Amino acid sequence: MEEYVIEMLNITKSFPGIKANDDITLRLKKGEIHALLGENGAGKSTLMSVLFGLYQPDSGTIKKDGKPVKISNPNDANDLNIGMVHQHFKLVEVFTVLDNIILGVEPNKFGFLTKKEAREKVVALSQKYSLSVEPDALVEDISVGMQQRVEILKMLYRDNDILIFDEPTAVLTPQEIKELMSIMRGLAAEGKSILFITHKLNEIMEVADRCTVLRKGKLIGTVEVAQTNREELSKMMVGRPISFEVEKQDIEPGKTVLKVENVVVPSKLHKNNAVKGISFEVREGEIVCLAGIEGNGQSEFVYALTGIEKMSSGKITLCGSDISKASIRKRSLLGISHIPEDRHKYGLVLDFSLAENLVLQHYREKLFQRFGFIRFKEVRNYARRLIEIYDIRSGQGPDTIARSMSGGNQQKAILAREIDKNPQLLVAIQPTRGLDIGAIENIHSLIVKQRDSGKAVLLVSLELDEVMNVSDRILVMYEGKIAGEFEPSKTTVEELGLYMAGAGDKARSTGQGG
Amino acid sequence: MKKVREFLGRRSVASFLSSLISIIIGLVFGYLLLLAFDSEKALFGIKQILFAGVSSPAKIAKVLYQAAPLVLTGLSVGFAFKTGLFNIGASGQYMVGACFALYTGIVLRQPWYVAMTAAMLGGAIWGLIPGLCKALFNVNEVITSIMFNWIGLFAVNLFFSNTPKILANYYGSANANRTANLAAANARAIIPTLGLDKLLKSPFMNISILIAVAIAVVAFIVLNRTTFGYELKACGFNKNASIYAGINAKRNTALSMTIAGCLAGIGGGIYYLSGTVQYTIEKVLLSMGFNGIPVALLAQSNPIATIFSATFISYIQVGGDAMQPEFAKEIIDIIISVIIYLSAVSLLVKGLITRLAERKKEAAPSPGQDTAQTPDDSKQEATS
Amino acid sequence: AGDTGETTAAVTTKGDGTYEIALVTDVGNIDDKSFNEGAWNGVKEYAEANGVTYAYYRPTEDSTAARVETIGTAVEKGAKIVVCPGFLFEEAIYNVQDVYPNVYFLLLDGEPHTADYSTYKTSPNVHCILYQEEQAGYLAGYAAVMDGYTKLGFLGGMDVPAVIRYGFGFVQGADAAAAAKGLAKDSVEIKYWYSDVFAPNDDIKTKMSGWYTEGTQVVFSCGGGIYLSAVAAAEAADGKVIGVDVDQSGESDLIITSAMKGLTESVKLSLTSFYAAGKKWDASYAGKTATLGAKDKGVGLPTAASSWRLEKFTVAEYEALFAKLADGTIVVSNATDKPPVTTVVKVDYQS
Amino acid sequence: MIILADIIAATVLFAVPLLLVALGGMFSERSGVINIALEGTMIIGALFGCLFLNFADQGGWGKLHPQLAMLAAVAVAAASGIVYSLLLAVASVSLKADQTIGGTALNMLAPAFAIVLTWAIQGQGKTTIYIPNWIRITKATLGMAAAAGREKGFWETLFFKSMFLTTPIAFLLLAAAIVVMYKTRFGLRLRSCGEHPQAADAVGINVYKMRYSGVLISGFLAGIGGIAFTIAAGSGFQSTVAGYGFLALAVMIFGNWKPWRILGAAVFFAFFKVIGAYSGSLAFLPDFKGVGSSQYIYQMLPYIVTMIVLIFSSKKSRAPKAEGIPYDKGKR
Ligand SMILES: Nc1ncnc2c1ncn2[C@@H]1O[C@H](COP(=O)(O)OP(=O)(O)OP(=O)(O)O)[C@@H](O)[C@H]1O
Ligand SMILES: Nc1ncnc2c1ncn2[C@@H]1O[C@H](COP(=O)(O)OP(=O)(O)OP(=O)(O)O)[C@@H](O)[C@H]1O
Ligand SMILES: [Mg+2]
Ligand SMILES: [Mg+2]
Repeated sequence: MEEYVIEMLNITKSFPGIKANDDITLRLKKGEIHALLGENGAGKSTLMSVLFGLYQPDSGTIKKDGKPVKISNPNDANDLNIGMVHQHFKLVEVFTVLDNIILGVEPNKFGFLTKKEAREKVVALSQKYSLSVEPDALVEDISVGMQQRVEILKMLYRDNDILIFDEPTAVLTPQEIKELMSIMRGLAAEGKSILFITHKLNEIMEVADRCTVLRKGKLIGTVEVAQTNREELSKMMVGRPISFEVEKQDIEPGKTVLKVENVVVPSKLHKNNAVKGISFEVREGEIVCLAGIEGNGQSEFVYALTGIEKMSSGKITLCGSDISKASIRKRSLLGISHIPEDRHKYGLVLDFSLAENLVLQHYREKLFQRFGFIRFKEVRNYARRLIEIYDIRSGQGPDTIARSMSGGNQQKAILAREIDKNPQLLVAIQPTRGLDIGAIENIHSLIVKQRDSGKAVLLVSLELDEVMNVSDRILVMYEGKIAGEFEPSKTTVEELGLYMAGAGDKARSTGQGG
Repeated sequence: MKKVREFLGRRSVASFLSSLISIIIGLVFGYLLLLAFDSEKALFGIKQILFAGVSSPAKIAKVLYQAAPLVLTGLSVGFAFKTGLFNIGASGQYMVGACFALYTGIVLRQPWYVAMTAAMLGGAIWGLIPGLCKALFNVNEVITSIMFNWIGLFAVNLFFSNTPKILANYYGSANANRTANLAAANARAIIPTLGLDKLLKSPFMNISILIAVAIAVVAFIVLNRTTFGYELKACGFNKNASIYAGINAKRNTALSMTIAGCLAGIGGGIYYLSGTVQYTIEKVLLSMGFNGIPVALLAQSNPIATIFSATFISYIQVGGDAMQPEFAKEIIDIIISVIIYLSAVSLLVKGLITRLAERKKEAAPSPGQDTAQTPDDSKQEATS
Repeated sequence: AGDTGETTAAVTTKGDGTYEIALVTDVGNIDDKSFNEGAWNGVKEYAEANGVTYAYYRPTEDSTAARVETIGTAVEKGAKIVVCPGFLFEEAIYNVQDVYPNVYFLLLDGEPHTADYSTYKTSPNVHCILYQEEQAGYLAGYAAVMDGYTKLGFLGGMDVPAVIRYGFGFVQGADAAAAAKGLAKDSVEIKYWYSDVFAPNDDIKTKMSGWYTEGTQVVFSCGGGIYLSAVAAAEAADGKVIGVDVDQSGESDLIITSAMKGLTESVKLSLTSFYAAGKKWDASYAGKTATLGAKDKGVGLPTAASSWRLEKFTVAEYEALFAKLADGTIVVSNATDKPPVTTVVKVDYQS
Repeated sequence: MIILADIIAATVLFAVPLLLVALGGMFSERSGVINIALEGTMIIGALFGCLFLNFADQGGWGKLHPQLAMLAAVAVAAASGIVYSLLLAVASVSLKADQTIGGTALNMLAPAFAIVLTWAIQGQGKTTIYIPNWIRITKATLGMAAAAGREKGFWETLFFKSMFLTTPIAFLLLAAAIVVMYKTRFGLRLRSCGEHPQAADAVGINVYKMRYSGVLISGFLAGIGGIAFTIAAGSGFQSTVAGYGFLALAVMIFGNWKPWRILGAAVFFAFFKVIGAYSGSLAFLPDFKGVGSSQYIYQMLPYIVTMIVLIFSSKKSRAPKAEGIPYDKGKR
């Protein structure tokens, strides 16, 4: 059929021990946005990697414009005008934006770079598709959103017309997601065909024309988005209905657990303070959410709260004791637990076993050591208990090397460790980033359970859905200050978005004026 | 549970086997080399390499004598490896350790165990400074260790040149370029033999190998059994996560280098307090510290395996000496480097074997990476 | 350039893997063009001329125990006589001389004694040779100053007795020549430095380079292979070098003369006597120490036309001087504990 | 004044091998492979370069065309460096072995191999390969009249006292390294492989090929560096390069993996090393009277000064992100 630009027919791809793609057929129409949906590990990235030439399928064929093609490496893909934005950006941090865009297809004379023409082309493209970038900025200095625009420009620069986006929205702020959606629409209108992987159903509903669902490596089906709904999609994906509402009991907040007074934290990136004097309280039995666009001081505040960075002034009190100057370990002992945003960097020692990771905070406790000697038997028993309670799935139980576990299970291990400490205060930063909705449901319910048992929770999230669903109180941070305080039931996503974008004050003042 | 144990057992077996295969290939290569040089005498040469080390009690003594400092410098390098650091400064730590030991023994007239403690202290200082530079200023420990090797070399020379009482000529010798003969200066500073020298009929024999083994065992226990070792390894594998977990990573980095320094320092002490050698004013870095690197690599940084790898290397070195004058003893170094090279490659083979075996068994995901520093080989060995 | 063309097998054997004449090295290599090589050449020349098997052995480390061990290896490998160049063998020989009463030893530059120097003893199977290096140094210093050089350098290896004797002899000779020429006080200068090593290295070369730039005209390079560093520096600066131990004139055109001691000759002579006496020391060798100086032609400068590169100082003048040393008219102090007193020459002892 | 020229000349002479080898290390590490085997590669380069010079000397034709012979010797050194570093590349790129282990093995292998080969060629116990004395560039080489007498002028000392072909070659190679690294497609691709090989792979760059190139270039440069050092040290080849390979590694880190800074670091280091040897001649330097063997104070100096500078400059130091990690296409 002429209609399809790309046909992936009966693709099967195995890795040792697992069939990542099992007889999958996917057809992409010209000019459509085609969503790909599936749980973590369902095989979406694998399928796309096959299309992009990173993996070779064990069987199956790929057709471009009806003709069978062989794609054995990214160069082949590029020759067929197929481009890909990877789940984890593939950008060289110390290169400039321009260098990153031209890498691999450098304009040159006798091997010497001729960047001038490249620059002109990039500038023209970025204007045409309103993808604003700074060609000479280093990638490490630009925002995640701009990095994504660089990735898109990389494809456009290569004149690709089949564009693969692997979980592009997982790392973006709501505003950036909006922008991306409109860019994608623009590209599709230009006649480019887009494959779009996401875990977020509302994004699919908003932007996609059709959606293919995978589950455990198998094709479940392809549906027209206009003729389906979130519930149906999620059922196809997980195999059971998913509740989108987080169930919470009504409880009256108790005593103050965390008291933050005028905390100021210097920034590592620039001379200004990252956190410019914030004050708030978190009480027993409530989930307080710090919402805000990335880079507005939330991370720095959490660093100061947990003791990783020093604050320059202010006071933090935990259950009545001043911890402003306490060490990380002291704070942990006094009852702070926290789930870091980057689980690989901060959450786990990937080369340790699961058991060793599960006692990363507790190995000094009497139960696990005697006279400085670790009691490995107790450590294993403890790990086994957590594995059972929190349903952490891994190959060899306590002895699994953490590196070999899937992202979702790694996250569960961290949660298990932190919640099992029975902390006075649980600090969770982006706890569900990149996870599928099944896993998210699970994690949300664990967090809520913690609150229901009368503990305090401080949640930092960029996802407005999560913010609205889970929290009892919302504090929006903007440029290092708290721009406003809301109750989820009395506000809207739109209002929050405005405050996060810094328009809150204006909105309020015009509102007062009118 | 049994299955798991079986598997773990298999893993350490695999790592042992991979080393063994490397060694065998290395020796075969060595034999071919001998054949190339002198086909008539090649058989004699390889016999010497293989058996000279046990040909007489005195040769056994020599093997152990050379192995003792190698165990310690190997431990030094390996300990740092385990905690994510590359201590290329064992040479400097070794020299400073020797200097402290000799000063304490000769000038301060202390018994050997005091001198040995001083050696440890000297090495510790020479490890601490690069450790601090790394912890406080984030200066690459490889470059600081290299600098401290040379600073150590010259500092020791300077110190000896300005400490007349430590030099041989103060005790009657005509030689102002080496430290005093311990027998002449202070016999109490010589490591005791407990009659072993009589037993093996060799002046090289004393209890230094026993000390080295004891220290290796302690290092093993510290690394794999204690909270301290747990912290050190955690920092080595993932500094950020360790900091998040409340571990003082800076302190641990400095401590780890200090301990590595201690170990290399004891190595210097153990060699120069043997009563056989005198420290000579040197212009080039002593190779003993660098030899710790292959020892540690062959042992895959496991302290217990270090004992064996050091003994093995010393063993074939003794064999190499016995090949003279027919063959150059440097052929042994060629063999050792081939073995190290192969073991780098065979670690991969080992990883592959275990992964495959495990895949079949559990049909489940497996360790993603198999590097030289598989963190818990050793621990699992002990528990299974 | 060196004589790398020579590829004579260093080991000859009848095929049974035993070697009758053994040389054990202390530190340094047998190709140092100086002390070790001088002794090794004696072994080699004698053995090849007379069809005897010979070999050399390197100890595993720089210690008496290792030297003892290596001598043992040599004996196991059939050594009838072991040549041990260097005073570092003094204790080792003391330890082994009675252990192997049927093996004979030739010790160069030393006499056997205990570790604490309390007991000296030379058993009948040992012969020791000492050289009056101070006389060789004296000749070199005298010749250099007589040849018109006024800025001299002394580059010693390690400050061990033999090297110190060379150096202090050199200073005395230079001073005597300056006085004989009636030069003004301090008009002859000697920079005096020990490199603390017998192997050449880049630091020595750089240091020598500095000396030459500052005006030093000739450097007496005294010890092992370090002459290579001195020559390399001299080449770049058109400086001159004085060799040591053996006639080093073949190593570089810049080597104007060499302060020799008759290593090769005396080893050969000893071996000849050893074999003549039926593979043992005769009475004049057994347990004796020979001190070789000018009187025995045991020291001197090379006088062959190809080696004589001094321009003003003639061979005849040299021979007259040599005769005075030989007959005792001139006495050179062999003290090594403090520097000689000079009248004209100014010595700059550097560290 | 002449002493100043002398010091500068000596500094350049010793900076050259450090520069070349550190640049080599830079290429390797920038492609993602830690090349700890620089020391060994230098030894191999020096070994074959010196053997070649010797061969040219004995053939008699070396002396007739000294600089041509020297150029050929440099080529031989470079080629042998490349071949040797191939061993590292095979282990660490193709076989994905631990780079430190492979490098350590090669460092051990080189001197032993050199000794065994030297003996095999020259005879047992002949450990030194002598370097002919015609390789130096003099005024005569350039067809200029030699000055009479030994009192040489400033410029003459500066340019002709210790000038070997390796010096101009080193500066040409430095210029080439800068251009290749920053102005060519190859350089951009190479750097991307050291920073983010997955990214490079995804845009169709063959990471293995780039890493091979990086390692082989480092072998090329380290080989030349080896012969440059041996010539500078002036003591013939004795199966060692006196730790200069490790020093070059330090210079590379000190130079922050960037060519200009590596030049600075090499010169800095060489200067302090040379100063020590001239301490007796420079009146303004303290002579530490009363301290025995004060030469050692000066010999320590370059290392101590480097340490201090490092401590102050460490904040800006940044290694290629992916160095030391074997790249495996299949792995994520
Ligand atoms: N390089 C690999 N080696 C081994 N197994 C792999 C590899 N890549 C993928 N897999 C397997 O294939 C399965 C599918 O992985 P894939 O990355 O395609 O999932 P995904 O649907 O993209 O998940 P996510 O939503 O988390 O991104 C995984 O469960 C994993 O076991
Ligand atoms: N190097 C590897 N070797 C073997 N199996 C692997 C490897 N890397 C990942 N896996 C397997 O792949 C599966 C999915 O891993 P993956 O990293 O895709 O998880 P994820 O949910 O996509 O996490 P993330 O959120 O980080 O993308 C897991 O079951 C894991 O066991
Ligand atoms: Mg994922
Ligand atoms: Mg994916």
